[in-house]
Amino acid sequence: MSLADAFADGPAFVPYLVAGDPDYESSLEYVEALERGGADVIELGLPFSEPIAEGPTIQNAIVRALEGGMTPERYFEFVEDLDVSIPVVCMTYYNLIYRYGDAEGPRPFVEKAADVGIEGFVVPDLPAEEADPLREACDEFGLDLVFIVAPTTRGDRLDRIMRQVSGYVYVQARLGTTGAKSDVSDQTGSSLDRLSDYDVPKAVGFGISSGEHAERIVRGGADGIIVGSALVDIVAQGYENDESAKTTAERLETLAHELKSGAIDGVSQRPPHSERT
Amino acid sequence: MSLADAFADGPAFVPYLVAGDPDYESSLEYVEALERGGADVIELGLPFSEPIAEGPTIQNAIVRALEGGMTPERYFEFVEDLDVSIPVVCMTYYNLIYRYGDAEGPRPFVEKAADVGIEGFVVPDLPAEEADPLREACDEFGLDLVFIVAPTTRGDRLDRIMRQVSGYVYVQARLGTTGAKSDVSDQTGSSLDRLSDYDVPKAVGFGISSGEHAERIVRGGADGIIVGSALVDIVAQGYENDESAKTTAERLETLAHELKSGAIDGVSQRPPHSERT
Amino acid sequence: MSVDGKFGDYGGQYVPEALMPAIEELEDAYERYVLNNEDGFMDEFRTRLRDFGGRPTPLQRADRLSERYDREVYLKREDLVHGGAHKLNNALGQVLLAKYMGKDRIIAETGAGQHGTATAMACAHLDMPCEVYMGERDINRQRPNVFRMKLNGSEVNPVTVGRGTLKEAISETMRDWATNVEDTHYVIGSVVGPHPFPSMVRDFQSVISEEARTQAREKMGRLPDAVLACAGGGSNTMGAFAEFVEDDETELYAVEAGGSTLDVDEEAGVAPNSASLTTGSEGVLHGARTRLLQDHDGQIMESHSISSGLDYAGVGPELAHLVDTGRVTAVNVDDDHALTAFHRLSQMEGIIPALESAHAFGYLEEHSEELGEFVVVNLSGRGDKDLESAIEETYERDIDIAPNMDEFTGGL
Amino acid sequence: MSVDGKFGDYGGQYVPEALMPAIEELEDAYERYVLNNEDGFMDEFRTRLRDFGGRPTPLQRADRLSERYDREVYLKREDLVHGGAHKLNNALGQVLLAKYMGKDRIIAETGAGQHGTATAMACAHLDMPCEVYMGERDINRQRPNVFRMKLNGSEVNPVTVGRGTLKEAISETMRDWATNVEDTHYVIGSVVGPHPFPSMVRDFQSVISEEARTQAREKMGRLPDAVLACAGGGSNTMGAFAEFVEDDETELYAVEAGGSTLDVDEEAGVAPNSASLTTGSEGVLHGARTRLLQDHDGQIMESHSISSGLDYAGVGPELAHLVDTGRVTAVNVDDDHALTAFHRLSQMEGIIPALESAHAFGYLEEHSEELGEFVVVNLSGRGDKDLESAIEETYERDIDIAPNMDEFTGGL
Ligand SMILES: Cc1ncc(COP(=O)(O)O)c(C=O)c1O
Ligand SMILES: Cc1ncc(COP(=O)(O)O)c(C=O)c1O
Repeated sequence: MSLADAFADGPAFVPYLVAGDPDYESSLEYVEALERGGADVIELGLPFSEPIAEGPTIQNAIVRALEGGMTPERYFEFVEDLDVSIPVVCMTYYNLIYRYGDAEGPRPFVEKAADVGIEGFVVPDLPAEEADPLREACDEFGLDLVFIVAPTTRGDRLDRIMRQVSGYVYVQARLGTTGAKSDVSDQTGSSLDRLSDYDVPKAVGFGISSGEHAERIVRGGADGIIVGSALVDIVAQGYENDESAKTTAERLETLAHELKSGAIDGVSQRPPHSERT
Repeated sequence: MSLADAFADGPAFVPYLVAGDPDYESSLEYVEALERGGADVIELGLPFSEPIAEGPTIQNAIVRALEGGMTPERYFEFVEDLDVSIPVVCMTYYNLIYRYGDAEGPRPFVEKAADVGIEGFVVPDLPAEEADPLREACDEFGLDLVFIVAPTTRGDRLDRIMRQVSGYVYVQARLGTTGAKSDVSDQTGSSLDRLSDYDVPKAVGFGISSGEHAERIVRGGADGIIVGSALVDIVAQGYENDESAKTTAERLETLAHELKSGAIDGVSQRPPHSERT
Repeated sequence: MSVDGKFGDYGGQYVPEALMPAIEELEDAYERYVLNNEDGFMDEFRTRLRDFGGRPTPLQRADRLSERYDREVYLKREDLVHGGAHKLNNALGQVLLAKYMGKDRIIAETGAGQHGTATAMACAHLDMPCEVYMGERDINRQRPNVFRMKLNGSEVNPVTVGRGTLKEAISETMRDWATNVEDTHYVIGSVVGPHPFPSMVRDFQSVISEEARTQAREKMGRLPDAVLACAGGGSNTMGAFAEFVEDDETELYAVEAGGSTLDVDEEAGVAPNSASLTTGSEGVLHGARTRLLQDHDGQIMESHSISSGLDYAGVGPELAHLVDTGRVTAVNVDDDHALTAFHRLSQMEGIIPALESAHAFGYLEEHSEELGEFVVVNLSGRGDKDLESAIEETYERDIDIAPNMDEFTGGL
Repeated sequence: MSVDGKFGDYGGQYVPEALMPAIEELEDAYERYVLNNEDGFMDEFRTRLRDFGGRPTPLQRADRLSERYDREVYLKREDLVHGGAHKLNNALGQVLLAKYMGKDRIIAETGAGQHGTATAMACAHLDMPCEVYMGERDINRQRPNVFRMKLNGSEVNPVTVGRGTLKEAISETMRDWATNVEDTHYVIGSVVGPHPFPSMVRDFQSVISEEARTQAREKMGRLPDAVLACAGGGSNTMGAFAEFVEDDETELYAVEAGGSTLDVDEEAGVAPNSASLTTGSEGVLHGARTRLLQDHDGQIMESHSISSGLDYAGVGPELAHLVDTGRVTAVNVDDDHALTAFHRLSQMEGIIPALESAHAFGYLEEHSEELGEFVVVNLSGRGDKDLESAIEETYERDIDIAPNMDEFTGGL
């Protein structure tokens, strides 16, 4: 299934986990649990040692995954081993993409990603200005390149990004780094307004942690919700409390359900004027 | 007895102790023991808190005496309490002389010293250039002012000092500060040569610690020997070993004897060419 | 971007989208105030550097080193800058720029604390609130610098994630910036990070070579045959080189920290050195493409150096480019030789150098004959901050010229 | 003596006879080299002060203090001199003079270690062997400075007699000198001691006021209304005042350490302050007649100050004379106000001052309205040496502007 398909019918629920957190086998189970919980796309983090865009929750997940032995090679195996039918988007930092294989440049990484069935990329430290080589490789191998749009992104910059984006656009709900929040930022509404003229699915992320958030976001016009830290928190708790992977997987599935249902409820509550074409 | 008288017949033995070291009563006994041992003059230190011309032995004695409560007033009482018939020379630093009484200037101190029977002064930090006020007070009250001549004192300086000196001249046997040494400096001979034209008794000090030293010094032409640290050492040992004052006094007397005898032997051994007029 | 921020393939702006507006605003401010002296910014900067910072610093003939190496050895005395290192040149420039930009909050990262203290001083001087991110491990190792920052009124925020050193502190500061871009300026500590930082920090630091070049002409009637500077991120290096880059007769040597060995332990992810120019490879870190210490996969390695100011896995993109093009020669000096040079300079010249700067003197010792008749060494900072390390590290080694350490083994 | 070394009744040469030849030799050298620039001595001295010492130091406008006190406050930045205080001006001059005199050994005393480190630096720079006497108690309190001296190749000789502080160290150094006069020069650390030291040290330090006077004219078009300097022995004081003494429009303030109180405990022989100009009386100490802290009998008292560099029972004879004649106003600031001023300057101006210098700022805080429109404060040194004391002393007090000390109470 392509990313476009995943957003085709109704609001998409896009969960994020770090591959290999806290270990390879559990992590496989967790991703599969998310699919069961209703995920439409999975953003699967390939851990990088200097994750400058992440808040503490995901930083710690990355540390766990790295200590558990996660590498780009293992990551590709992981994707192959995953028993899911939803599209997988690889979220990582540019250096790992750039360094993969013996050549400098993104092509070998993209080729390999295509090979294992990855559908697209999100690269938080790669701005549109530096993205041409990766864009070209994605085009060559038929992958999408998702970009993040921040509350501060306007005018020319927004155009430049939207010209490059494919699959969906990642609408960053607030300034700062990733991390679950107990409220939802008001910046989301105006971000979505700014994007209303662009014809690409808009998935909102950063800080969503409950079905109620999901509902509000979708009601506000989002085509999908991206949820990372709230899920990673469950993995972290499981790890710290020595839960069985099964228990953690069940809790992930439950939260996934809640989030997905929230999103669906959000659609039905949309005020008439915010209907999209 | 005047200082001149003390040097009149044969070599003078001039011991030094700090008044009140380690306490008032013992210190009285010690000075008296020195007279019994043959002392001709006693140089009695009035302790000053910053004794820049003293080596460690005498510095420590000064600390003991100060801690024992010695002050200028007590010092004068001490001299009055002393049961000796030899002349007492007060050795101290200029600040105590200068500050005594309520006026600034040496006169009150000298007056009081004369009053208690002190015969003269040695003030190691008072150079001839600054000595006029003290010299004048001494003249007024009939006291001697002893100056120290160092191995480095020559020419004009020597003249300037020798014009001021009275009682005896303190010939510093070596550079540096006070302190018992195991050998005798060769600087002594040439110092005495430089002084041979001046008609005042020459007492040599700094580092003399045995009868043999005393003998050599006198053989070399000295009219007297000044011994401080070697005697103060005995006081220190007595103090540290908790000896009775009587034992310490006996040991002082013994060493005094040895030194005095050495000095006497020295005269008889003088080579004919070094005879003085 | 009107200036592209590229040095060959290096440089660029690899930052989260949330930072791009701030970066663009900074680029604009850089062009207006720094490059075009708008509102007299550069004049005020130079005046403050002189009066507050103590510039110009001398170019001093090192008499005894000159004799030892039988050539003219001159020291550019950045150790005399207020705070004890060249770091203030940059910190003062950026804090002042932030003021011109109307920002009202400063953040900075620091490793050993030198950049943090410089920024704290500049902020106190210019009345700007300041928060400094510092790895928890570094906080424990560099308590005097932590205290100095607090005395200057700055907050010091411990960074506990990861290993708690400079790398993590930089990442954390970027996160704060991404959260507070609107009112906050991030004062980065070296010629690293996304454009315009590498160019801007170089411009603030190039006062070093501007002065040195004039002073060399005054004292020796000519330009030096060689300029040596230690290279961590490379700010004192670029500062010392910038004005000489066009002078073909002057060789430029960037002296990296060779650490204990140049060999890398890929397995453990540890490079026991900080020689990214010598042994690193191209990659993207902290906003720029440059040379890095990274493993086969592209994970950044833990670097190491006896001098915490050189202990960084990356290096400024412009410096990396100058090395690639052959204009700058990258060399390195290991911990032992740097420490020996620390003692040598202390004893022979009466100047206790920063351990960072000591690397440059270590190179001079080993290679003086290759450096021509007239050598300038950039003495990037003073060593007072390094006394504890010097004791520990000297004690572990057998450095024959070092004073007896016995009474100091318990620390100061 | 061709110059009599007297300042009114103060001064003179109250030293053991063994030292007189050395003193006379020094007088002769002082006249020839310092006063008459024989063999270009003063030129070489000034060049070395510039290149090695980092002079001229700035006269910096303190923007925030100027605003606070609503007048022009300028700082003479002696904290930027190599080594971190004005002390090098003197040490370098004397060590160089010793070289011109053909001496081949240097001795010095030190209390807090500032003069000792300055002398050690100068000796390393000029290749002279150096031994520094330091009280054992001070050695234990000032370990970083002891280590710095050793790094510079000096020996540090502990003085165990008495209470093991500066007073004893001076006496001990005089003893060494009396033993080794022929080849040794004693580099005294302030404008104290027998003639020619007070004049000579003043002449070496007067570069401070020479520069400040010119700089004041450049910056403000006129001379200051007031110059403030802290006074221990008085060398930074005399250095900051010397060239202004003839300028009647400029008031000169010597700020002494008021310690915990000006009251004296005669019984214990302790003055809990170091205010010899304010509360002392005439006497003779360490070779000169001057004002002293002494008891009724003339025994020297133990002085006290939060700043070890002011902690001395005497003061330079010339300064005492200038106070007696009314040209200089002696004032004092207690430990609490000095410490508060230390924090204030750190926070408001980004300069951590030496605790000594902080006394001058304490006076400014209390009496700024009396000081005219244009005030120069001599910032005699930097406070890096004082971090440990600042922690301890701040913790004991309730200083509202101080940062939270909790995490530092165990020391650095
Ligand atoms: C004295 C000194 N020199 C050099 C450096 C290295 O930094 P850079 O390479 O940016 O000059 C530092 C960093 O803290 C430093 O403190
Ligand atoms: C920074 C500083 N200021 C002042 C003083 C006091 O000395 P003086 O009064 O001789 O300047 C000292 C002495 O160590 C010092 O280190």
